[in-house]
Amino acid sequence: MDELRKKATELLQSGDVQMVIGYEKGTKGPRPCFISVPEEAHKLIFDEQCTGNLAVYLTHKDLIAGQKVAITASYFALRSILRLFTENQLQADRLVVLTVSVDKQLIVFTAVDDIAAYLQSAPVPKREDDAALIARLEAISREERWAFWTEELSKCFKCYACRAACPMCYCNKCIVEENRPQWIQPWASTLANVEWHINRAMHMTGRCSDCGACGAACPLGLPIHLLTRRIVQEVQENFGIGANEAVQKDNVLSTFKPEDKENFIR
Amino acid sequence: MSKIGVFICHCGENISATVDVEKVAEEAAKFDGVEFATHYKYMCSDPGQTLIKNAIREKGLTGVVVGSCSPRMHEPTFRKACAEAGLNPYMCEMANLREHCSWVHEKSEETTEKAIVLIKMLVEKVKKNRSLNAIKVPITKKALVLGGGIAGIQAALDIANAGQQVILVEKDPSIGGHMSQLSETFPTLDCSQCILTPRMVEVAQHPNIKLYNYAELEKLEGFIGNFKATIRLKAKSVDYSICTGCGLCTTKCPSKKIPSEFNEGLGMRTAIYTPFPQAVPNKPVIDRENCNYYKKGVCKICQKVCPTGAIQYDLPDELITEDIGAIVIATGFNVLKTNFFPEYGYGKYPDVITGLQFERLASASGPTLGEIRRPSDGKIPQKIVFIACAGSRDQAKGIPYCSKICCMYTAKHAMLYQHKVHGGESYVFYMDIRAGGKNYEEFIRRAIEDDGVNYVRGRVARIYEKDGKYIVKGVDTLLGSKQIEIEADMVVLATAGVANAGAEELAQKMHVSYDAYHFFAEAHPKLKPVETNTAGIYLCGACQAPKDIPETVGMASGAAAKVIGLFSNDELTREPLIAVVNRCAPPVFSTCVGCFMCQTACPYNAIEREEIKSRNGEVIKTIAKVNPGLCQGCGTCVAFCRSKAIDIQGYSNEQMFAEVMAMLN
Amino acid sequence: MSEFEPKIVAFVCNWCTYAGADLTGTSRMKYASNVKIVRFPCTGRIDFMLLLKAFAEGADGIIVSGCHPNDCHYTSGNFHARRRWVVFRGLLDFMGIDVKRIQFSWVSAAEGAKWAEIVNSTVAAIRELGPYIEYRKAADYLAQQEKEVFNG
Amino acid sequence: MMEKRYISLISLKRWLEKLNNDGKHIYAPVHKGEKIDFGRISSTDEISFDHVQTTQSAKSVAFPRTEVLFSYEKEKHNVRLGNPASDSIPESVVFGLHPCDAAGFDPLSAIFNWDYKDELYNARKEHTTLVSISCTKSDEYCFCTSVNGGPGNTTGSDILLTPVEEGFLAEILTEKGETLMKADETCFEPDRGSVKEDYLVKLPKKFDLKTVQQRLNSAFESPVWKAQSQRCIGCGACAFVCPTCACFDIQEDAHGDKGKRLRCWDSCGFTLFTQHTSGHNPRETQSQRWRQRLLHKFSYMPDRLSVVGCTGCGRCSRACPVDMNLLEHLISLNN
Repeated sequence: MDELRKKATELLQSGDVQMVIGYEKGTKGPRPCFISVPEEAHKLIFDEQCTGNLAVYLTHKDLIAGQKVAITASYFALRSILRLFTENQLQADRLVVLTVSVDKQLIVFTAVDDIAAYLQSAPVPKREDDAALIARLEAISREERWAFWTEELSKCFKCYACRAACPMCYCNKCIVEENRPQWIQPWASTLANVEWHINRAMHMTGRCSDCGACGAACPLGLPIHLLTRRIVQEVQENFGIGANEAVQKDNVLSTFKPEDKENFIR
Repeated sequence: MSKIGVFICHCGENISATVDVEKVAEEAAKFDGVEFATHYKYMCSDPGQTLIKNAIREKGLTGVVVGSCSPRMHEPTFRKACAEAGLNPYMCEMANLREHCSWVHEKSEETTEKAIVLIKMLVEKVKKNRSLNAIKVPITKKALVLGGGIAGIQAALDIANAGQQVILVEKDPSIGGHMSQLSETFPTLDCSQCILTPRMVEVAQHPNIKLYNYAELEKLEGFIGNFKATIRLKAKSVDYSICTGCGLCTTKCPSKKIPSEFNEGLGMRTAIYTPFPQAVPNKPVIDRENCNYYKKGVCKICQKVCPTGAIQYDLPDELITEDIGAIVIATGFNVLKTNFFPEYGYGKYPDVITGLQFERLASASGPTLGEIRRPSDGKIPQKIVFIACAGSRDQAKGIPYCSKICCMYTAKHAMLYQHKVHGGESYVFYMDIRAGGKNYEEFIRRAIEDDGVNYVRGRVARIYEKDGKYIVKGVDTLLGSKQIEIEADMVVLATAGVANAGAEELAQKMHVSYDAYHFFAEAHPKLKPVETNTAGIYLCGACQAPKDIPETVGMASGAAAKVIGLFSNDELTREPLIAVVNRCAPPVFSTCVGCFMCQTACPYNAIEREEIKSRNGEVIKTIAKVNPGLCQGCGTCVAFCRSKAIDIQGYSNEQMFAEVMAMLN
Repeated sequence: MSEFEPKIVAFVCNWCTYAGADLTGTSRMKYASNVKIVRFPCTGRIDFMLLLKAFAEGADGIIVSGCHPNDCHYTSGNFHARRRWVVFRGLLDFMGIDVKRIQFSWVSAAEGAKWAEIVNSTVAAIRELGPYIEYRKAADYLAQQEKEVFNG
Repeated sequence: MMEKRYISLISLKRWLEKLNNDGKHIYAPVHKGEKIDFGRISSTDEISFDHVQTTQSAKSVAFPRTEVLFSYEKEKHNVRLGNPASDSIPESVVFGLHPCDAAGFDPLSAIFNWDYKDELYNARKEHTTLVSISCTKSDEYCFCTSVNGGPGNTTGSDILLTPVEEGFLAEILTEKGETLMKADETCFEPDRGSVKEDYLVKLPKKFDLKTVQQRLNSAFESPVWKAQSQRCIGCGACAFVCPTCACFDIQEDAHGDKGKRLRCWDSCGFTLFTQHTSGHNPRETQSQRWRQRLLHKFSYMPDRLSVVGCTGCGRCSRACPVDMNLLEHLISLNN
């Protein structure tokens, strides 16, 4: 951590960057912070608890305001950053990406390709609980799954914390706000919520970092990140494209193979 | 407020026999926004169309729904009728009451009910229709032909003879391509150069053709009718405006040991050279990699001997740009080299050669002046083996396809050998003989029956050297897989035809698709064989797949016809059923966020980047923009766009949504 | 009680399946009138939301049909669509939405008989499954308001 | 009016069951996964007494997240309107809400009545009785004592129960409360004289409301908003869990010729909340929206409606995905 603070101080002092996006100690756990002066770099922390996906801030135009910034990125945030590059939302010369490896080494990425290489070599953080819940849902009948999801999603009140917390949800007009035609009923009620979450998940195809920020952000604790998780699995299982690869691909859904699965098509 | 007119056609009795057309019209009249609804015996007839036109004028209709046959049949008819009455033609929609209703269901209330719903769907759709205007794209009437082989020559001549300007770009010092290397051509055995050289000269002299030899496409921008091509003219070190092509330099050049590309390495050339005597243009270039002056800084003999002072060592590469309306790709193919075959000695046996090398040996202008002699010692081979499908149809070599020309030229080679080496023995190992084509099968029979070529059906497992002979081990599958061994003096491999090195790069440069083998991909395997997916770029010859000369020439004329057709108008007129990216007032400008995932989904490279700039030129936002010249209106981008920033005219989100809502409510 | 008549929406491409269905008509082959066709330029154009909308608005079954692989009028729209449906089906199934109610098919312009067969077999299959009330029930927020006042 | 009684836990449950049997809809804190939130109960065993705070406030009993204002049906040129039957609103009891939630109905009622008297809100509120429970616990997010409230504050409640040994001190505060008690008065015993304050959690004041309000009066252009809002990701979680947030959007649920006009929750934190059709957005940045949220609650509402728009329940801070801690920000404004 000292190394991280030192690096942040150095970057700010030298004027290499004007802001460091990182984590600080919050009310109960770590929270995002934005350091603009070297004197405040001591606030920075980075440990296993720092799981929030800070990449979400990179597309906040008011916040970035044309500045060159540095970001301390978790494993999943690195994936999101790669994806944001793929989608033309970031400029390599305006961003310094830092991370701390499992063995506590500070890593400063100098090229986008290095991030990809790091992701390939570093262990993927595990989320056992989610895997167990997905397995449980797969084991029950379709009707029971529908009951589970309608029960859970009926609670959703559409605060859109899931959307706001997601680095990939940077559209300036979300599909749910589109009303000509009104694809998704924008109010909160069971089916309207189901429609919203299906859209959210579908729109993540090949883009999702699988960070789980959407689920973590939900004030009602709904397991909505399982939906995007499922999408990641579908892409892996059906197209053989893992999340690390998918985020670098232009578009998983348009890079077809003639031999793609079609056993469901008559 | 919509004022929709609904016109139900009886189609004689085709519709009215099973659908209660009166009731459909009656119900349609009740729909919100429907101003007028009626039915008539034949809506597509003159009186029928007049009925529609009068209603448009008298009732001031804002939209028309015709309930009749399939829109694939009469959509143009009714749209035209609407236009004649002053209604925008794209404000007319058709409900398919015949093919999708009356003809496929029995007479019943349900059938009439379905017809009513079909009408309702289209009424709701047409309410969301917008007036559209045909898209006009201006056309620069100048074609770029890439590649000066027989394909490019034919295409260039056809276009030029139709009175249009052509720029022909050839990467080598001379045009002519592979055809100029061939000895005789099947199935007539006429001399290749004899039929080709006049064409080459015609190209050089044609007032409508500008030839750039020793040049390559550097960059391509723009779209159909409006391309901008940047061409790299490689430094020739010879000022062509002064050079008379006397050839003195090439005779005096001291570097004489450079393997000649034209002779497939079987002969030598100098560092300043013209590839072959009939080259067009018949002026030399200096091969800088092999020239003493460029290598060591001394020599300059050519400069000293040149009577006109045309040699200029410091001429650089030159980049020129040309405005182009259409492009024909005719970059040809190549053949696998012998070192691709471990089982045949990895290219280390000098007398195991490719078919193309054999062409040079058999050619009167070749290194042996047309005598079949072994490259190693110049002896005449008494026993020769030809191996067909060397690489082709071989999954293990990654070339599952048939190279198509090898059966024919192998037969030709064996035949030429028999003609030239009296008493010689020739063997052809083959998998199948594919001789589809006019007089082709007869040609094969002649080789076997008249010239006594021994055809062995089977594959060659191995070739090895023993006592100055090549032992060719194979099986004859027609004789119960009998092992056979031939002690050959020479072996000719009919190596697979493959895409040119750099084809992939060129395809990417031009944004055209290519297949798994790096051959350029046609737009449709049956119906658009000379088009590419990029409008305005056409294909011909072996760059699309291996093919023989007549087929190449036919395809080249086909591509030329497409170009001439395109150039026959000053503007390209296209249906406006294309995608558009929304634009809105500042500060938002567009709901497009510029992720460009649509770009990867577009099969036509129709999606471009547009920079929205502030007054002082600062880029505020980069968004997608659909090029109306390229978009074909498939709508794949629309379904991909997360924020719904792209929509497609004629099948818009609102239109499709309205149809579904109307059907179910 | 009369037999349940399913409402089925067919989303088809203009160049293959729509033309195929035209051929069914010109060949005068009969099929069930439960299916109504919405014409798209290409299967690549079909937005997955339209399928969900159809269910929400009362469809009991859906047919999505286009050109066979390699036959797409636009070269690759159907390949894109196929990938989309793979992921979409997977997600729907995971959420307990009845993917048996969505029939995907390739019907070429020459396959008039196949279109009739697809329609009839889909109608029969949906008739077997019954009306898709389960899904529509979730749409009725008035019926659920009690439950939803405090959000479940 | 104010009457003190005692009720044992067993009697309390019996009383609630009686109310339930009478057909009243009873909403109470129940376990929902790992969270505690309000839900309609069918058995008193479901009720949680043990939590600091429910995820959501009780406001949706009177201001549901999605509400039909009217329905319509088009017939060619005519439109038929249908009004929601306000007489079908059920008699409801919210049980077990904390004083900060009960107090939240004051600002909410003020908003829904300051010019137009909102029929639906008032009807729902009228049909609802609030039976609150004083707080014996708090956490780091609670600050009711700093915004005129307290763990045993009676504002807004019809009955306030304070846990005392084995049972509850019941303060019957309104006629509605009394009527409810009388559904089975046998459950209520005479007051045992417990001193309420002894049982309440001690929650010291964290800031001075007057000082904060004064500071805010001159803070419109302050750089503090930008600094505080950097972290904010612009979701609506804080607004949706807030007992006093009342912003709503009007939506149309159209199906062909039929449809309904709906009122749904909205949040001033959303970018689109103030965006005009022209593209212009008067509150363009998150800092402007954050300023609006604070000023609205702590300056505009006190000024115009004479009620503070915050009850110190701390839900917004608990719900925030990025730890925008309101208390922390108010303290910093105070200093």
